[in-house]
Amino acid sequence: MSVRIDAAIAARGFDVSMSLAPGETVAVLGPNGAGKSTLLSVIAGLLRPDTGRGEVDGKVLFDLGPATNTWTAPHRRGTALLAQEPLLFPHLSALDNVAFGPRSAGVPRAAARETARHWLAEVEAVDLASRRPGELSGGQAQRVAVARALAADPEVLLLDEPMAALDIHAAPLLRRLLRRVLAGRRAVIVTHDVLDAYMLADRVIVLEEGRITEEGPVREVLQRPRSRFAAGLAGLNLVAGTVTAAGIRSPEGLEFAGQHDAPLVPGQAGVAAFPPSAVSVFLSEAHGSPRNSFRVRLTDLEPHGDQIRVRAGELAADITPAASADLGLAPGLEAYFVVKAAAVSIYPA
Amino acid sequence: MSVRIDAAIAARGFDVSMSLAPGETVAVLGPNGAGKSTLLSVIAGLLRPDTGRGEVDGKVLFDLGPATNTWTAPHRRGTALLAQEPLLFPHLSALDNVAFGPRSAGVPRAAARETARHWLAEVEAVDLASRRPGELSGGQAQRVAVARALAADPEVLLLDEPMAALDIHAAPLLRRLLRRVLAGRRAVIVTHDVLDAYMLADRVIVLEEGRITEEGPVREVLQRPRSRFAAGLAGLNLVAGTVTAAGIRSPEGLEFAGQHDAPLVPGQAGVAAFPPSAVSVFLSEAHGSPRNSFRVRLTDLEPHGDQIRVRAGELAADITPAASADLGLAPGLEAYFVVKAAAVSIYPA
Amino acid sequence: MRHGYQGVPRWIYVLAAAGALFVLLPLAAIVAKVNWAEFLPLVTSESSLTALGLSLRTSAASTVLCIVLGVPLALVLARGQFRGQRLLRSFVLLPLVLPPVVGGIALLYTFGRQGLLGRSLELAGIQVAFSTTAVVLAQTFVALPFLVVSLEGALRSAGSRYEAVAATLGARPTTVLRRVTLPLVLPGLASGAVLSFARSLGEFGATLTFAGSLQGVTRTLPLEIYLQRETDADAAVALSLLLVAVAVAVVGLSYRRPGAAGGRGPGGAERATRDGAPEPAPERAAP
Amino acid sequence: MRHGYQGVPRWIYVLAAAGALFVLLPLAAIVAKVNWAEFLPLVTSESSLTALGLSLRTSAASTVLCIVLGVPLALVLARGQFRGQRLLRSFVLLPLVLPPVVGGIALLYTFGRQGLLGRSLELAGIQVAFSTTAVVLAQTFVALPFLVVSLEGALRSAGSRYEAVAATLGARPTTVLRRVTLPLVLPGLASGAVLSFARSLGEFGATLTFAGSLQGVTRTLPLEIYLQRETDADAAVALSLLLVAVAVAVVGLSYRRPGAAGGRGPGGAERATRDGAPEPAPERAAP
Amino acid sequence: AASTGQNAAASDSGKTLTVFAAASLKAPFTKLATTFEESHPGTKVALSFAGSSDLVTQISQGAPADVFASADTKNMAKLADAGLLDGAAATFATNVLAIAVPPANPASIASFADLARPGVRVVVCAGQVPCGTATAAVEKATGVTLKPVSEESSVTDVLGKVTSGEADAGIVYVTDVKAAGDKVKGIPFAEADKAINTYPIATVGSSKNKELAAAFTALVTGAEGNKVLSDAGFGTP
Ligand SMILES: Nc1ncnc2c1ncn2[C@@H]1O[C@H](COP(=O)(O)OP(=O)(O)OP(=O)(O)O)[C@@H](O)[C@H]1O
Ligand SMILES: Nc1ncnc2c1ncn2[C@@H]1O[C@H](COP(=O)(O)OP(=O)(O)OP(=O)(O)O)[C@@H](O)[C@H]1O
Ligand SMILES: [Mg+2]
Ligand SMILES: [Mg+2]
Repeated sequence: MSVRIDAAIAARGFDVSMSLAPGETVAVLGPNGAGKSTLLSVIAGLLRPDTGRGEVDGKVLFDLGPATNTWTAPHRRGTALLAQEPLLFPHLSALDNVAFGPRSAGVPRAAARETARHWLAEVEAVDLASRRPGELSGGQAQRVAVARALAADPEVLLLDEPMAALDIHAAPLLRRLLRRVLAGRRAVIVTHDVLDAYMLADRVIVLEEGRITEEGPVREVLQRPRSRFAAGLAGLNLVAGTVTAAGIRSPEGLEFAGQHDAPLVPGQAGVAAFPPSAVSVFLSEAHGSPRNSFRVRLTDLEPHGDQIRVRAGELAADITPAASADLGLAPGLEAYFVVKAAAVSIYPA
Repeated sequence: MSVRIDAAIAARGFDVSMSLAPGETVAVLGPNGAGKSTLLSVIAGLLRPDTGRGEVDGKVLFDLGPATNTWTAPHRRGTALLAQEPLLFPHLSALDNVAFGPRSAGVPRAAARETARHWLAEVEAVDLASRRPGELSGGQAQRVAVARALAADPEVLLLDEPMAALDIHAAPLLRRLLRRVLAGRRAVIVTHDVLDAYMLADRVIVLEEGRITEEGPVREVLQRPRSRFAAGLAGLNLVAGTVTAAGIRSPEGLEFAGQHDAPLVPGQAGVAAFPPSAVSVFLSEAHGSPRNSFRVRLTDLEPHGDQIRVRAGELAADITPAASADLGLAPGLEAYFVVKAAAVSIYPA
Repeated sequence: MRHGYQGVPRWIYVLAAAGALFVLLPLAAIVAKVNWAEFLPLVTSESSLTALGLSLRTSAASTVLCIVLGVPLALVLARGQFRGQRLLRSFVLLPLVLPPVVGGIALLYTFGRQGLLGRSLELAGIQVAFSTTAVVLAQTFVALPFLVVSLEGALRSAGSRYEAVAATLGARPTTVLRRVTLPLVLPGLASGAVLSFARSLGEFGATLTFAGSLQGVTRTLPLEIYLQRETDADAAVALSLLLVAVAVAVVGLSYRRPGAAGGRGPGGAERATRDGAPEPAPERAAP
Repeated sequence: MRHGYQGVPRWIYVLAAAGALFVLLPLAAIVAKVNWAEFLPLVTSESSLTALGLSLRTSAASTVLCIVLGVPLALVLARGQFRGQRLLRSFVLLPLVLPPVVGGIALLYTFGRQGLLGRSLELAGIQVAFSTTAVVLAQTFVALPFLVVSLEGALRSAGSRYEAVAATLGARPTTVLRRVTLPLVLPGLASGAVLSFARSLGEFGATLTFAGSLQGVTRTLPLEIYLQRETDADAAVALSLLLVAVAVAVVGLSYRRPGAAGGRGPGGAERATRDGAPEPAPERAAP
Repeated sequence: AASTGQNAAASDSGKTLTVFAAASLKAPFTKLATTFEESHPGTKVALSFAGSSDLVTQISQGAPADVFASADTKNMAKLADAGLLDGAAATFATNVLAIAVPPANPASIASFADLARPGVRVVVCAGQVPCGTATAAVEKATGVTLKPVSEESSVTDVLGKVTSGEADAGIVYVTDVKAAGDKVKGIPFAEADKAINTYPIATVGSSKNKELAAAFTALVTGAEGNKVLSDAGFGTP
């Protein structure tokens, strides 16, 4: 592994160990306060972990322990960080902000400005080149900040929610730009959007409460999520429980029948996952071919594309607006969620 | 109209006039730098327009012109602004930040804290009550900022991208909370997400380059967008041109046949709108039942839900991954986009 | 954890050491010259203690007066927009450059018996000259610019974004001032107050000219030192160590917890986090 | 457009006016007393002009020295983390509180012929005391704390977030200092420099003691004023107006464009926007 | 005005005579320096004025003085005791106390005893400085005890309080009254001769211009000096 990070910060309940293969991009997903920004700060050298060790291509970033106290300053790490806020230098124009990285690497002023203009063009912000950060809108500042991080041309690129504040035109633009830039480059990208993970990353890490709860190739994690958070990201309903002969029994006693491709050992921990689109809603218990049916109290209805997403606690069903109107669904109502066993995937947790 | 704003700021090319009926919530959509935050700042009283007039329930917010110079200070306007950045007071705990509004309204400390605790609970941030803003993550700070704006209980609520930085669990939670809070309350909410507009607003305003380019009830604007920006939001392809006997002719000379519910006058300006899912992709021109077929150069392919979104300039088609693989689609390739006339809506611009 | 970014180039420390030496060497030279056998009786003599007490009382009073007058001035200069703002700033700084003795004369011309205001004050039965009040006025006059300048700087660099947010939440200007502006610039206000206190404590020329020098009434410690010097220069130097000690104590106390404590031992982690709270982590949002 | 939020409570203006009057009245009183017929010959006399020239040169030199030594000190105090930081801060402030005459004695004890360093310097053929160099040293000694205190305050309130960002973009500490830290605290540095220049210009006690009072070599304008007062107090006051005028000019020039100009006429809109650029709009992101 | 920041003693070696004199001697010594420069072409006299005790401190710390003229014998004695003088000091002038009152004389002071009247605001020198010592001697001789509102550290400060009208009376030297012109009125009093202040002058031991220094001392103590000094109000020893 060309990058290896192992770090613990007691005050934030943070304890993560991760690695990055050459040319690999990893997406870090996780709820607010999970420690995503903390992880990037540790790699960039802005935060000193209590203990741990970090390495890039054999260069030690930090090695902090009872006996060791090695520390490489941020500017020697070859990392560039796009922080969660744009933090553009207020006294420099947008152009000079972007030229800052090349200039610091020793590129002469004119050449650095040329590079800066190139990256500004890539994020469609050339016409903002001479503006001061104080005269930019939120999304404009974010684009310039992205250009600044990219212009630094680092060995490891660290991006904290790069698509924040972007409009619906700029976000796909930037996503395409990043896909090009990140090809063959090591990067860690924090995001709340699975699309970013799908398009930009080779691997995802799910962080929860300062620990890694799931990790693997993007498709694998998002198609067979083991954590509720990853399931939420993938847009799947997830029920964790113990494996039974028939399927999965949740702690509340619900039984889920489903499909599995590996033999399951009853008694072991497992999960059942199924998409909301596979869930039908009935007002009374109806016995039919689907083997999974359970009573729920509706908590919420909201539009979801052309459909209505009906939520009942952690579970969701997608139905047509017409069906919703026919049934007279409303929050607070009792109803039955019904899922065909064929639509439920069961796998060990 | 209970709220009327008319304001122009030459330096930002901003000239907007809008209104708000009692209890109405308006969503403001628009590209980065369009003037959305500027509009909120003007209403809140943080920015003084060059000329214009603003009124809430007969109270003059500002009246600036050659002969008039009325100005109501921000704290007397009865508006509360959630700015694009959280801007939590760094010297106060999260709880005291949220209690700031009630305290300023004269509520005794204990009662204000009670209110604050209530709103923190609503945004699922009670456990952060005693933290300083410097110890919060980006999303945590955003939640506290939302709670602070809501706790101020204003006559007009101004929210600038309230869902920014929120995780996939918190965003729907907050959306539900806002739907409850905004029911029957006047609010202006800036967002980049149509879901927010659908769920929270009665009406949308599309701002582009400092002017309002489209305005109307949410469904109407998003189902029959007249501007390319609104079409992009609604996830529709939009072609503007002139009405012909057959349908719409674009400036590039493409003809689109489609459906229309009102009689159209040839020669007048009109638009053709159709969803990407109605577009099929062929490698060679195939004559069949669909009447709209045109040659494009593919610019990009990206995952979109279960589908692949194939982009060609401003147009997009959604096809299955299998089809994409079969056809060997890749950026740069020439192909034909084919749409059934039945899927194209035509209406005057 | 500790913040990893320090960012002070190594060579800066060399220059800083030179700067520190430049201030510390003369102090060391004084200390080296002190005759410690004579020091204690000198310092505990009645006249020294009286002068010290007077100095502390008047300096405290003038610091309060500086805050009362200086905070509004700084606010108006930093936040207000009016004609003549730049001129006002220049004028407020003048007591800095005026030789203190001339400052004392100016005060005499104003508050003295024959002065601009003095005549009206005299009629009202208030006599300022030769009183402790005069000492406080003289000290306030020379110390005010310090508070104004450092507070204005702090106000400007703090910016008014938080104040604007507070206003949109319905806070009246006075509430904004009390609950947002002042707490945010507290470090600037504190260092301004320390500067004014120090300047008041060391004030000599204006006091001598405007207030005179009478034991227990107007003879502050610097005046006592000056007189002492007439007979015994070394004794005067020794006495000024008392002033130095008082100043170190005051400055040290007011700069309590100036930033993140760089605890190195075990348990330093938690401490650093708590202490670091007022100054946000580098990667964090709040400024 | 202009920023709508002012946020200074009305009553603050009343107090500020009182504060301004407290400083302005004594100045007005001086001006009122000046015998203008005598003023011009006095001010243009050779001794006055020599003294003024010397004052300006030495004050400029000591301001430069203050910057060279004070900026590193402020950086180390604001950003560094080391044992004895608090103590160092207290000590650096001491020249503020030391009566200037005692400061002069301390300098004599250090750089004088019999002083700590003086002996070594003497051997090296350098004699510091009673030369123009001594004037510069004396002024630097008393003025250094001003620069350090105001700059440290500015550095602390600016925070180190931008510096951290610069470091992650690959900038070495020296580059960070030059391209980020110093530009960001420029207003603080400027006001610190102005303060030290003003203090140097007005410096009297330490100069008299350490450098003596030789026309053209060490007799600066405040010393000239002091001497003038021995014979004619009114002339001394008049002469100090010269000092005041110089100070107003310097302060006025260095505070050029201190904030958004509140243009009111037509076209004021554009101007305000351009001027307002350095200070961000209240609703804007950059601090 | 053309002089640069060089050490006065080092420049122009042998041709610059540096005279340290009490600040109260500024007017007569400036005049005498001009006379001296005229009679010794090529020689420049650099005058440094400060309080006598300041000057003593400077000389003991190695200031490049050639001649020292003190306003009292006590400060001269400090240098003599430290062995920093070349030969003995010569007395060149005397000075006696006088009462200074504002021109209008608001408290109607006519004698030293009037100063003790209640309600009269008297300002004197502090006991540590020569004029204060002299005042105390007069008080002792006359049996009048003053209740001053301020005990200043120099005559200039006493005079300042009187000229500004702040004090009703102050005790200073006759030369100060004379120098102040019509800003104050001097009231001489007979008991003044109980405390005669003498001004000594001497060559500094470390002087490199001892002959020039002796010549200057001779000028000051001679007839020419006497005349200039008595024009300024000083008495002859
Ligand atoms: N300076 C600090 N001191 C103590 N705790 C902190 C500090 N900064 C952050 N934390 C806490 O550390 C945890 C991790 O924070 P971090 O900013 O890494 O979260 P995140 O995953 O980036 O979240 P978000 O999605 O909201 O940005 C959070 O619980 C946060 O409250
Ligand atoms: N202080 C300023 N001076 C001059 N122009 C400014 C200033 N602040 C913003 N602008 C410009 O005004 C326009 C509107 O900015 P505004 O912040 O209102 O955009 P926005 O619609 O909120 O964009 P975003 O979605 O990026 O937040 C932009 O073009 C911006 O560059
Ligand atoms: Mg984060
Ligand atoms: Mg915005």
